[in-house]
Amino acid sequence: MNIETTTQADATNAVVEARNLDLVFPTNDGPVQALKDVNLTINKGDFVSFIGPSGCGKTTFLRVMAALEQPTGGEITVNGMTPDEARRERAYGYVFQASGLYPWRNIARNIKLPLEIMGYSKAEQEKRVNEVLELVELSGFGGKYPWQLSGGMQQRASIARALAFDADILLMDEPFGALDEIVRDHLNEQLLKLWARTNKTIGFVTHSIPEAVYLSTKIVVMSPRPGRITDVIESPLPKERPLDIRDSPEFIEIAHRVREGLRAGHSDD
Amino acid sequence: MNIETTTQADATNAVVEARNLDLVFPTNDGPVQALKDVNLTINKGDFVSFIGPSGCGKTTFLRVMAALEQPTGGEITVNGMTPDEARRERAYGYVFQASGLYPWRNIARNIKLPLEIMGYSKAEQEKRVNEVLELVELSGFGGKYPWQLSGGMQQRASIARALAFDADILLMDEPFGALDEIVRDHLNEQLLKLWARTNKTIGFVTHSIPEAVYLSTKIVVMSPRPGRITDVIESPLPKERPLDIRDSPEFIEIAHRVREGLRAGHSDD
Amino acid sequence: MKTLIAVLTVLSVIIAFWYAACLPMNIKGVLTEAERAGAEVTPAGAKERRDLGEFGLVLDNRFAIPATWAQDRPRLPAPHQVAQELWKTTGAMVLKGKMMSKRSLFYHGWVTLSATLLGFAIGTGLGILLAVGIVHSRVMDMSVMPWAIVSQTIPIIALAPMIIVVLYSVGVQGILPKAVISAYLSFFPVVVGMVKGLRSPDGMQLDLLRTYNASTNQGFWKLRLPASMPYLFASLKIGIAASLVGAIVGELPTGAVAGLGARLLGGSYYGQTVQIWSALFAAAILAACLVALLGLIERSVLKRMGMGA
Amino acid sequence: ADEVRLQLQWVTQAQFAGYYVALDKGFYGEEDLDVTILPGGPDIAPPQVLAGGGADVMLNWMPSALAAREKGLPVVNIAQPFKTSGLMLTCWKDTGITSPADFKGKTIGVWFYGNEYPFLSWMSKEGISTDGGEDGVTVLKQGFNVDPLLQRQADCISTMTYNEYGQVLDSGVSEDELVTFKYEDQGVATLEDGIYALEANLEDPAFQDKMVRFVRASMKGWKYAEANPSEAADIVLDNDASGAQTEAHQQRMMAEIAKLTAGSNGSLDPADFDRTVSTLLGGGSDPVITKIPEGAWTHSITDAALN
Amino acid sequence: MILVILAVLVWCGGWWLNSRLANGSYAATREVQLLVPVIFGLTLVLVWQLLVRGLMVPLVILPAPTDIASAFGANLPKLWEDFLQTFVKGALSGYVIGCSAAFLMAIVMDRSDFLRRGLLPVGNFVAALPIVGTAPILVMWFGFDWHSKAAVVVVMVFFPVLVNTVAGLRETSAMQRDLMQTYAASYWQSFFKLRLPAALPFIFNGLKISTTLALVGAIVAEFFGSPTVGMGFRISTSVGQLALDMVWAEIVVAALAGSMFYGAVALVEKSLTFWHPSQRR
Ligand SMILES: Nc1ncnc2c1ncn2[C@@H]1O[C@H](COP(=O)(O)OP(=O)(O)OP(=O)(O)O)[C@@H](O)[C@H]1O
Ligand SMILES: Nc1ncnc2c1ncn2[C@@H]1O[C@H](COP(=O)(O)OP(=O)(O)OP(=O)(O)O)[C@@H](O)[C@H]1O
Ligand SMILES: Cc1ncc(C[n+]2csc(CCO)c2C)c(N)n1
Ligand SMILES: [Mg+2]
Ligand SMILES: [Mg+2]
Repeated sequence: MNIETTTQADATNAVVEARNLDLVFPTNDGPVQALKDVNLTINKGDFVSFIGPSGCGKTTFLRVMAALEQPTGGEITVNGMTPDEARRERAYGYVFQASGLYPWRNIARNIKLPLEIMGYSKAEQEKRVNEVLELVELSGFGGKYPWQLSGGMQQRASIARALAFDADILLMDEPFGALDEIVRDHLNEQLLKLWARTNKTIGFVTHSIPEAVYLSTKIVVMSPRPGRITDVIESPLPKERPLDIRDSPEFIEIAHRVREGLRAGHSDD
Repeated sequence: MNIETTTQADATNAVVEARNLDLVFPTNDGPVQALKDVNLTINKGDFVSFIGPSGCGKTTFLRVMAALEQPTGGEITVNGMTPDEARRERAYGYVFQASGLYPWRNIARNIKLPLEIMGYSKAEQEKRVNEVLELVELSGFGGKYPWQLSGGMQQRASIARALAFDADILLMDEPFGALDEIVRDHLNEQLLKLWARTNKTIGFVTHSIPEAVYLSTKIVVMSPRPGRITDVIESPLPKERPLDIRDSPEFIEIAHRVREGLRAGHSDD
Repeated sequence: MKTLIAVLTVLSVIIAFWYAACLPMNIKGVLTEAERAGAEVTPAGAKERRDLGEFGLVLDNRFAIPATWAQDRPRLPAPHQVAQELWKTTGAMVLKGKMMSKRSLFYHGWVTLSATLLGFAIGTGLGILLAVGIVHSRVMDMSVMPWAIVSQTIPIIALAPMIIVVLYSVGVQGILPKAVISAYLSFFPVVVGMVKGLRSPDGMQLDLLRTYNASTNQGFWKLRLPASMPYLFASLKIGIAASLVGAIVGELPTGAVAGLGARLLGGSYYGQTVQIWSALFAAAILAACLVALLGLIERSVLKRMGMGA
Repeated sequence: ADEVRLQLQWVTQAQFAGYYVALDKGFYGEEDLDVTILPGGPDIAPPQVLAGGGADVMLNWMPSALAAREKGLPVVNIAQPFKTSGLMLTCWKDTGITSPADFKGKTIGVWFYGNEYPFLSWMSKEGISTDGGEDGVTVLKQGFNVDPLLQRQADCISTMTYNEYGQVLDSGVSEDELVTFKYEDQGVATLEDGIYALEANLEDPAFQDKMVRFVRASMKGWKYAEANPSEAADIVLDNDASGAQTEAHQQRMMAEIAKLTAGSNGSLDPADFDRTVSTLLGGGSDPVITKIPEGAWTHSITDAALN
Repeated sequence: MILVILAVLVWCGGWWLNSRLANGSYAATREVQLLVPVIFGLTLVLVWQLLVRGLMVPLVILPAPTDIASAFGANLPKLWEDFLQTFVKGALSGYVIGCSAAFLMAIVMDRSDFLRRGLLPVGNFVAALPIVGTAPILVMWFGFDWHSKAAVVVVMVFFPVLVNTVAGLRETSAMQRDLMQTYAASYWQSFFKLRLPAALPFIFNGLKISTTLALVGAIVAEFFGSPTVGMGFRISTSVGQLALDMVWAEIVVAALAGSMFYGAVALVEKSLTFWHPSQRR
């Protein structure tokens, strides 16, 4: 099945526009279709979550948006340009599935890395590093090296790194996977605040249904082999979201729909 | 604070008995106390979950049980022996936090690894591999190499590997971290069934409160630096647990208690 | 500490074995000498002994055992003979205030060392440049790498005289020809190690920079170079040992007037086995010192980079 | 002062005493020459150095020089301070060898680098094959020391009267344990240690003049060395940068060298040249030179120098 | 002069062609992967030829490729004999003995931490002994025939293989080892199922380095005494006769043999360590 998803939106506002996107990896035991006929529009200021079984192509789609992977079919524009042009304009902040900190730089200098590359002044660099370290609750750890931190702390550092510069589009690949629920809740709140304050557009991969529902304005449910979009759910929740919104009926309603979508994808196998 | 936890149980039935366990890692910037004064009894057939913030010593405690780490103080017995003797008797199935598959073996041969070592017959090996591949929904992937699978599939393969042989004690370190909720639910159910059928004793590390509550007969809440047990919650839930038990008041009650315990640990920092 | 004990144990076993090996190795020579000096030897006559087993000879002529450790021109000099020669040509020279005399190994060691260091610098520089080229240019990678391997299958000792003559003919003399040969031997390990190192960043680390739209230059200085440091040092250690060998080889076709190579060759012409062995050991000690020095530099560099785990 | 670079064909030793004496005693200076002596070794082919412009003159054995000529490097003998050959085979007496006919079935160490041709020529004269077996000799490429004999890996080895033979004796062997065959006595001697320059350079009168002065001073050095062997040996020793030479050995070498230079005033005897050529042409299947060389020597330098 | 200019042109042309090929759409095919280095080599040879002729370099300094080729063609039987003596008898036998000995030694060192600590520094020290010094000694000990050449090769290849194997056998991750612990696997089980496969990439590193060392070692050893056959023998005697075309013909044989040897080991490596990231691409 290949449902036509609801992606009609005011085109002027569209940040990402994917039309009939296909991506096939050639591997030595035959081609792997990672994305098939993907259509999606992301508007400015959207918080889009991608959810779906492992191997369904979430990471791949994020990578296509960031011009890290070339689609083999279809079209995609970012801010009206090709993803690669957008990349050149430094439109992206990307948080990878694993932390990917450079072991020879301490945490502060890891966070400075994009700032150095983009030519921020020394003073500005210092200021921003302190700000984002505060944000992810790692103040005081700037001088430590990655291997001196636990896995969860490393992941937070890599989030800080992506937040340090002013990218319009923030792409996050399971950023909170390795964190416990308490820290996760806290970071979810912080992320929402940041989003509200800066009006960034965010693409967010997660395996957690509550997390997806809590954070998103739009939830994209995907199904595997080949990776397709099975459902796109626009969230009616208000922008202001206290943690206990998770007990509201609307929330439970949406979560239910997401779960059903996921289940449908699974039964495809 | 160092609360004396409720670990009195009929000693005859005890599989794991830890008394005043201490573990200090000597590192070059000073010793790190990973476990401090840990007391815990695990009885035969228990399903014990460990939950706590990252870096609190969950992995370390599992490793001590499996004789992969030597405590620096206190005592621990497994089946009345030292952990090392128990290891020699092949009492453990261990699922590591990362999948740890051997890249030079395909999935089926990775699963065969413990069977080869323990001297199962070829026919038996084949049979068991097929069984467990089925169990984790990887039938048909036996011939693939680890790097050809997504992270979640690798994790499932490593679970299959630990289930393939008949270990009395199954120790699982965040086995479902990289999986989506549906698969996770499915595997949770399967794990419960397996546990009920085989009467294995299971030690299980997770960051998910619902998962811990859903699976366990006993939930151990830990707090960090130094790693201590702050609470041990015996679950009143019946052994037979349909998925929707998660909406029952008892369930929510226990989940609440766990969350409080976790929060208390965090405020310690 | 544990290492020290282990090394000492191994060393003492080796030395004991070495002394034992002197018996069969030197017995024939010793017996011939003894016979000339009028001693009673079984069986008599060097020709008769020629095809006999050495162990049998040792057993039949036990009186000759001490002499196997004290020959003038032994087939295998005993450890103390080598040590004495080393002392005579190093420490004793210093005590006599003739540290830089022609009979001092410090003098010869310095001659070799200077060519080694120059060659190492050239070879390392070249190797790093090549590696950078190979990593950044597909053409270089595909065309140069196989030929770099081929270049190492050419016996340097055959090329060395020609390299020297060719350099002579374009007016390059002195220390440089030796350094060129030493560079020829040291560039390869550096290229291989450095290419590996510069390619060691994984896909994610590279992708990260792509999302920042970092330039190739920034990618090199901020990611590839730091990531390659451990590999670089590993290959530098191999490279400096190769440099030393190169400098020694290079000394032979330049008239072997001075340097450890000259000592080796001189010892070889005149059958001075003790001199050969002491020059050999001097070379190995020098190499060990150089490698240890690099190890120290590595430790401090990596530590400063935060990788000194 | 005019610069002259002399390429020796071996490491610094009394074999080259004349040149070191001339340098040390200022004979070169008197001729207004600034001479640099470049020591050689087994890895140095002096003709190659000459061809590469690394030296102006070289010392060489004639077989090697003539081979270079045939390979297209026109070197010319301008003086011949060595009259007689010092090359010989040294054998263990207890192998039963008394004459060249007894070589059959024996193992013999030979120097190559062009030095093998007199040997091959000799063997073909004796009718002995050189590819091993019962009726032939097994040839080894000998390194430049006497170990193969002392270790009895070879029954005979090549030695120079002035050097390797002395080393054999130095290692404690007495002369009556050995049998020697001098190439000179076998009629297969070739000319050793001649002074050679490039033909093209010799066309330049200035170079010629320089060579005349060089040869004159060198011969003066040789004659001084012959007359004062002990002082000459000391001079050589002072010039040895490798520190490997010993006093006693150089003294004896100088004494032996004096015997070889004794008959020469520096000028090449054409008869010796012809004998060398015929020896080389008789070298069996794969000779080092294939035809009689033309213009391989000149008397013009010595004639001018010795008048 | 014209030839020199031509040489520059040929160089630029070859480079341009290779750039087109390497950056073209067929760059990943086997043919192009082979073609590019071949074109590079041919360009080098052509430039060499033109320069030698253009600058009129004498034969006794550097022969032109055509001279070398004709010497090669004219001396095939001799070259073949030399190849058998030096490569097959000397290098190959030494390589096999040296690598096996190193491998066994590495296992012993892997089993005993004490021996590893003690032997590695000593081994590194011995490995630093320059071959030009050890070769005469080994020729003195083992005679003039190929046995001494094999001995030199053994000494040369032993330590690279040893060091790499020892490093490789320790290369397993803590988790991989812990897994074996939980199975209570015996030493040999964990050796064959974990350490050995994990060590293969390292072992092959050592084996590959050793291929070039083996050939060079065998040739160099012949400089210090040999029978009247062998690549090193031929090179050293031909230098004496200024037959540089022959010298280079032997060098070509050495390069061919060495590269093929290296290539063969690399192929085996590829088939055994297909799983390693460096082989996956
Ligand atoms: N470089 C690659 N080469 C070949 N196949 C690939 C590659 N990258 C991904 N794939 C395949 O493409 C599919 C989609 O992979 P992707 O990483 O996008 O999944 P995902 O949804 O991010 O999964 P997970 O939740 O496990 O991270 C998978 O089947 C995977 O095996
Ligand atoms: N080998 C080691 N050397 C030094 N310190 C260690 C070592 N292993 C663990 N630690 C430290 O011990 C503490 C407990 O670590 P452990 O891995 O048990 O945490 P955890 O509870 O499993 O965390 P997570 O949820 O992130 O996996 C941490 O502070 C960690 O930094
Ligand atoms: C490259 C080369 N090596 C050695 C000799 C022959 N030779 C000349 S002097 C000497 C030493 C005598 O003690 C020897 C062996 C040569 N002609 N060319
Ligand atoms: Mg993913
Ligand atoms: Mg853990």
